[in-house]
Amino acid sequence: MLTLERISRHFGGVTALEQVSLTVPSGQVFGLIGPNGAGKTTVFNLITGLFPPSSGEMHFQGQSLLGLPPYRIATRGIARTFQNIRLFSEMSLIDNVIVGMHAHLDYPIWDAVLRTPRFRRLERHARAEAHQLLHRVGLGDLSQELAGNLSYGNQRKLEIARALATQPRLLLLDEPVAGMNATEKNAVMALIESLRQDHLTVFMIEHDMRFVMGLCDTVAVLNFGRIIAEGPPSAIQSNPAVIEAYLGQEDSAS
Amino acid sequence: MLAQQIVNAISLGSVYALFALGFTLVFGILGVINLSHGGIFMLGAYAALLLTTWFDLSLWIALPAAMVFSGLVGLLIDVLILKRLRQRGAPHLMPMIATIGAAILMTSLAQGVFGSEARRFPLEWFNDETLKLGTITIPLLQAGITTLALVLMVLMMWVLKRTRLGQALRAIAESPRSAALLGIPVERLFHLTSFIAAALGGTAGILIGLSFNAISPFMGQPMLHKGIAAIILGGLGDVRGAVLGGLFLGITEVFAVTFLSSEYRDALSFGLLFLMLLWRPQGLFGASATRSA
Amino acid sequence: MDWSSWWATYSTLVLSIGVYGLMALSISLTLSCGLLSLANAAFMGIGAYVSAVSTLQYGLSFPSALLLGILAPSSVALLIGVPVLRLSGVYLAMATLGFGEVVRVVALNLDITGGPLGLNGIPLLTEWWHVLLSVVVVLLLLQALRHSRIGRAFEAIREDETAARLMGIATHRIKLLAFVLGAAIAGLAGGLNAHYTFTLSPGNFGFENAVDILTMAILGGIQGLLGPLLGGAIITLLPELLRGLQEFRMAANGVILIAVVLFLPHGIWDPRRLARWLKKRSKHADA
Amino acid sequence: MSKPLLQLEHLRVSYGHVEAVKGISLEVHPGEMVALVGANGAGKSTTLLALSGLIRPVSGRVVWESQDITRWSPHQRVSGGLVQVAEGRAILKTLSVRENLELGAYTQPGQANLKPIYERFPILKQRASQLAGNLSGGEQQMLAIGRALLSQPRLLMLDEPSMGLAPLIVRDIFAILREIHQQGMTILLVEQNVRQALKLADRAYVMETGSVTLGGSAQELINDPRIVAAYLGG
Amino acid sequence: MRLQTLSPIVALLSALLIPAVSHAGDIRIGLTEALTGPASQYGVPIQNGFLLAQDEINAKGGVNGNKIVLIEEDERGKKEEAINVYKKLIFQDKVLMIFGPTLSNSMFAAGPIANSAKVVAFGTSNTASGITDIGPYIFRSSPMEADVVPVTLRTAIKHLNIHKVGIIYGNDDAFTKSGYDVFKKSLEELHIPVVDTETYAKGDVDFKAQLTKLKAADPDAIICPCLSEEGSNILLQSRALGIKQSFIGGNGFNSPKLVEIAKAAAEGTIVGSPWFDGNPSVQNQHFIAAYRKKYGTDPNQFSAQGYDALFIVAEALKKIKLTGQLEQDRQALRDALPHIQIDGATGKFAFRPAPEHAGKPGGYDANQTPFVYIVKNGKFVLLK
Repeated sequence: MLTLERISRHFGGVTALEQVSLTVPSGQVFGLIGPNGAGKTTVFNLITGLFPPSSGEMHFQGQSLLGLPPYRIATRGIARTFQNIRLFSEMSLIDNVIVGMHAHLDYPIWDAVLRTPRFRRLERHARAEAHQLLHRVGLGDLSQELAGNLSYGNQRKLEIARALATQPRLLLLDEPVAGMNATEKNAVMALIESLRQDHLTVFMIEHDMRFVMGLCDTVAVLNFGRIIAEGPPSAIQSNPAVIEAYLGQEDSAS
Repeated sequence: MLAQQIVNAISLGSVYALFALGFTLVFGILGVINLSHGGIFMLGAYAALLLTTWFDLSLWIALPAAMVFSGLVGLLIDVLILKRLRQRGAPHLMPMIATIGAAILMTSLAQGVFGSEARRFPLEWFNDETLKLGTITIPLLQAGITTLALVLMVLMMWVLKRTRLGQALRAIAESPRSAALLGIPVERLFHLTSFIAAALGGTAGILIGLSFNAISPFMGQPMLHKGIAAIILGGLGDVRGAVLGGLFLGITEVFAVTFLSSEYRDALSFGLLFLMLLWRPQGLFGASATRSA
Repeated sequence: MDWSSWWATYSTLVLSIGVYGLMALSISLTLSCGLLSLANAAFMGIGAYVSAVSTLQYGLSFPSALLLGILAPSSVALLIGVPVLRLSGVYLAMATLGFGEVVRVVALNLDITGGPLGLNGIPLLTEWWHVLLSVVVVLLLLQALRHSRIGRAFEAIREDETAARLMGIATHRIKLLAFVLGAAIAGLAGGLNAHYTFTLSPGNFGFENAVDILTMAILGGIQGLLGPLLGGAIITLLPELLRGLQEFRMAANGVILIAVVLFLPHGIWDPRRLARWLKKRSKHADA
Repeated sequence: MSKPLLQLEHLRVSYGHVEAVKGISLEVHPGEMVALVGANGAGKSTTLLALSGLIRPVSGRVVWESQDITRWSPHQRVSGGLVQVAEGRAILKTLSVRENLELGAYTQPGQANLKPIYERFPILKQRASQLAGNLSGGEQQMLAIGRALLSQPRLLMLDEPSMGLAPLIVRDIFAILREIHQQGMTILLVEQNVRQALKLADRAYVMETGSVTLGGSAQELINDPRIVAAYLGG
Repeated sequence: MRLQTLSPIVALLSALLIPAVSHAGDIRIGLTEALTGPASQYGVPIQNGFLLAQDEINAKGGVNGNKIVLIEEDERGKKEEAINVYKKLIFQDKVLMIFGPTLSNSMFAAGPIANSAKVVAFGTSNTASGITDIGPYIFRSSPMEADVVPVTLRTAIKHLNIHKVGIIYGNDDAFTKSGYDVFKKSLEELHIPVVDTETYAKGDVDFKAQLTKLKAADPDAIICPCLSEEGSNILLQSRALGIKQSFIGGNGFNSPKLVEIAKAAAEGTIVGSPWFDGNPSVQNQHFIAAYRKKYGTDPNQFSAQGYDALFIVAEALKKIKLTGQLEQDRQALRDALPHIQIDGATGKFAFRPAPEHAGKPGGYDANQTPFVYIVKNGKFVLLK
């Protein structure tokens, strides 16, 4: 579904990514792990068009993503959440979700001005759908609350709901359970599992190994801007290069 | 005539540069477009006028006193307004809007107290002698302003480049947070910057008051517009850019008068500002914005 | 005092409240996208001049003059909006300030605008119901937009432009829409203003007015549509109410601006604070 | 047992409505190296920022040498010897390497003596007049540590010094930290590279969603199965 | 509780709505000038002139035993405020007539209000052409530049042997721009070529670029329809640049301030005006002395015109009998005014009907003989 071919990205003199090639197969939950600062979020920023790669190719469903502005990439069916949550904190939960539907809620401006039946129908529909999404992530009771008033865990859930509202075919999740407690983590895990049932492709960055191992079909490991391993979770877990990258190398002295 | 016009351009430009110096400093260090800088410029001129004509102080005491006074006005604005906004983490346009309020307040108070008539220092206090170089004439006072602008610029650049204080200020300009982690008293230096910038603005006002019959409550507004043009041409927040931008603006204006027509002078300089922002928002001389505005 | 003499005395003030309410709405439109544009006074000027020239020199009917007064500044906004809206924050504010100055200088040097003498003897065509209708129509329009995908996009852009782009919002188009629509409303306000003040001159639309308009929006608050109207009314009435302060009365505007920024960052009309306050009160009442 | 150099008592920190640190307590004794480990989002960096005075806690106390410094400004704390190498290194990219170092000594009277730092990090001497933004990641980390040392710290706090660095360089950095520690420096280390951190440290605290969930000697923790579980799953 | 917090607003609103109390028999006249804002540098001296005249008239028992009460309002030099203030004075304060506003642009805005309400609007500082086209209730005591300039120019040419001139003026101000227009037209009629025209903007202080260009064009004299504020800077900078030529000024140049500030640089400057401080007439010397005594500064032409204007109206009031019927009295004043002649601080004064404009009757312009003055030894003296 999504392929990256030899993607590199430099910031000034610093190389953030070097020759990264990845393939995210359709329908899978694909995990990207690696220590802090390895360049994982940079991968997401490149895919969503926030800045261009220095070199390399990216394809989504066979079409190149290079040169497309972020909103076009979003309308092609790629949605994401953010490591450092970026909600519209002064807006209500339901409005946050409906903003996600912007591209699909496609009535012309005069429909809105004249409040045509079509406008009403589409808005009503959007609202109902947004409620459903909120229920799905477990925030159904809070729809009129301001996003900024939510707890950390609930903000992450809302971000997922908002991303789902764009009707993505590929969902990029950047550390979806960071800062959550065990109960919340389980809820998100169940949610992602249900998304997989709906044939949505998920590409996530996560540190929580239990979470990654429990969900992902394939895991790739990024360290220092390079992919150092890729494979099923069980193989990754016992890969010495991964353990070294994560827990620090077994010192030769010990 | 051309030689004389070049002299005119430099002398006009150095007035702009002197004004822009403090203006750009505040933006560079505090990240605030301080639209009350024109008001401070005006109050500085009035302070000097008041001290000399009402309190009969000698010019050599009154001028430094007026500079300190303008600095204090700037400090007051920082402590009463900008500091609160910083602490609240207000969106960056808020301080700018608040300084508009401060400017209105200053103009109104000055008008209420001093009336709206333009004044100047008594002419006999300084000779209106001119230097003559062939066909070129340079009024001495103007030459003094130009020299002072350049000296202050070099001084500011030296302070910023070579001193411990300057290093600390540049550190704050790049990242107040990193600077604080190094033990730099960021708040105190914000205050100091506001003081210095306002003292520079006041100095510009005093010098304008010395050279022209122009001390009025409204003298700040046109100068503010020129100052904005100068620092945008030179690159926002850049000390060298402010001076070069000021000179560049002076040259543009004088050459617009010389080779085009004086009617188009202002359209040209503001059009230039407009185009410059579209083409190179970092200005002619600025490398790139260090802290995003 | 009876109604007719009250109206004779204060009709212009009332019309001004409406017109400056429109101006405050116009600037709040771009502010609601997180953009500080100081070009709205200039757009008002363009609208005023175009419509006044239409009636005064070409004898056009008032509605068609107003229409031209709306179209002209919106076309200009469309033209400059594409490059200018790439800028943000203070850079945008400065660029639009520069644009406003260029418009003023051009008006000073053209023949058709009458230069610094301006246009005089503009027919008195604006009736109270023109202004009322305009305010109502603009309010309905903006209200409709607020509760549509467009309005939500405005708000999303103001809060986090990057996130908005990643939600599939073509942010540059939405910002351009706000800018152009703001210019159209300003043009309408300009056209109405020209036809009840008999005269226009370039000084009417300079930096000072840009600041006044901004003050109205910030004072009133841009969280709801009533805020700008309220701010417009207060700033328009203030010089009348503060006549007693004489030469210091403009100081009040300065103090208000500072106080609002410091103590009421959302302006006077802040529906959320109001809601919180009401909630608190009802809780008290329950207890 | 010696009197603690630094004590955190029931510290709470919120960002808006979100509580990032939920009343944690910990202490660091003179000469110790204490590691603070935990997953992303656990609140480690927030804790350090509160210790440096860049974030005001909602409640709780910071006690430094038996003195309550909760309301001290950041620069007072640096002057007092509480120095942090922040996450992402906080290098001043537009200043030269030498200027960065000189600013490290900002709170110290007199001319900064850069010589010992140059001896410890010869690469910094070579690059002294270059802009710090042009250094590689590892060099920037050395600069950040060297700069912090010039502040004459009595407690050096480091936030993820290994972040984004190649394994070889991480090893160098940790070797330097060990050396500094062995020379008597008290260190509070926030690290994601758990095994390395625990190997280096005397004691450690584990943070999870804003609270300290485990604490004890590094020796015990390193063999604690719960640590492995938290990082690589069961 | 809540009422109390509202009470200042209530007080303000009632102050706005309830007309000021006055004694029966007072003659209430509106005075609208720009008292704040940049235009106040003209508005304040004008108001001073009026208040001085009010004192003098009332000290002598007023007009036919009735005191003149000037109701002062600030119009800030803004068109909307000028209109608001006019309406307030006409419909709420029910004044007999209104003086002001300060700027021509404001008169263009407010004048039509008075004209359609059949109330006299009397400008003392509006020199722009077209002001009296507004209608038959519009009067002004400021002589139009069109009356003054040709006389000034002819006299100057005779004395200075002028064959070509240069011009510098402020092109963003209605006052200086109309002055320029008239100079330009007169120069064309006199067949004097203009070798260079330069402009500046309000707030400029440095004119050297324009002056250098003017110097290079080498005119025989430089025409400067400027206000004294910029004018004195222009004179000083010209001399510094070595420009020796005489300056010929318009209305705005006619201020003692010019000489006071520019000193020697003002020597040889020529202005035309019905008023100058050196005019030895009794009325003028009395006015100057009284003004100095009351305000501690020198008057200028604007103050003199304001001062005279109230005497003109007082003279008209003497000729009519006030009935207390407002509309009737307003009309009576309007009908009496055109025939008034006085000999005031600005010399002999009379009105002259403005020509019909597009078939509509106009108002009344000042009909005064301008004199031409030259600065000699730091003083304005009559140029014979």
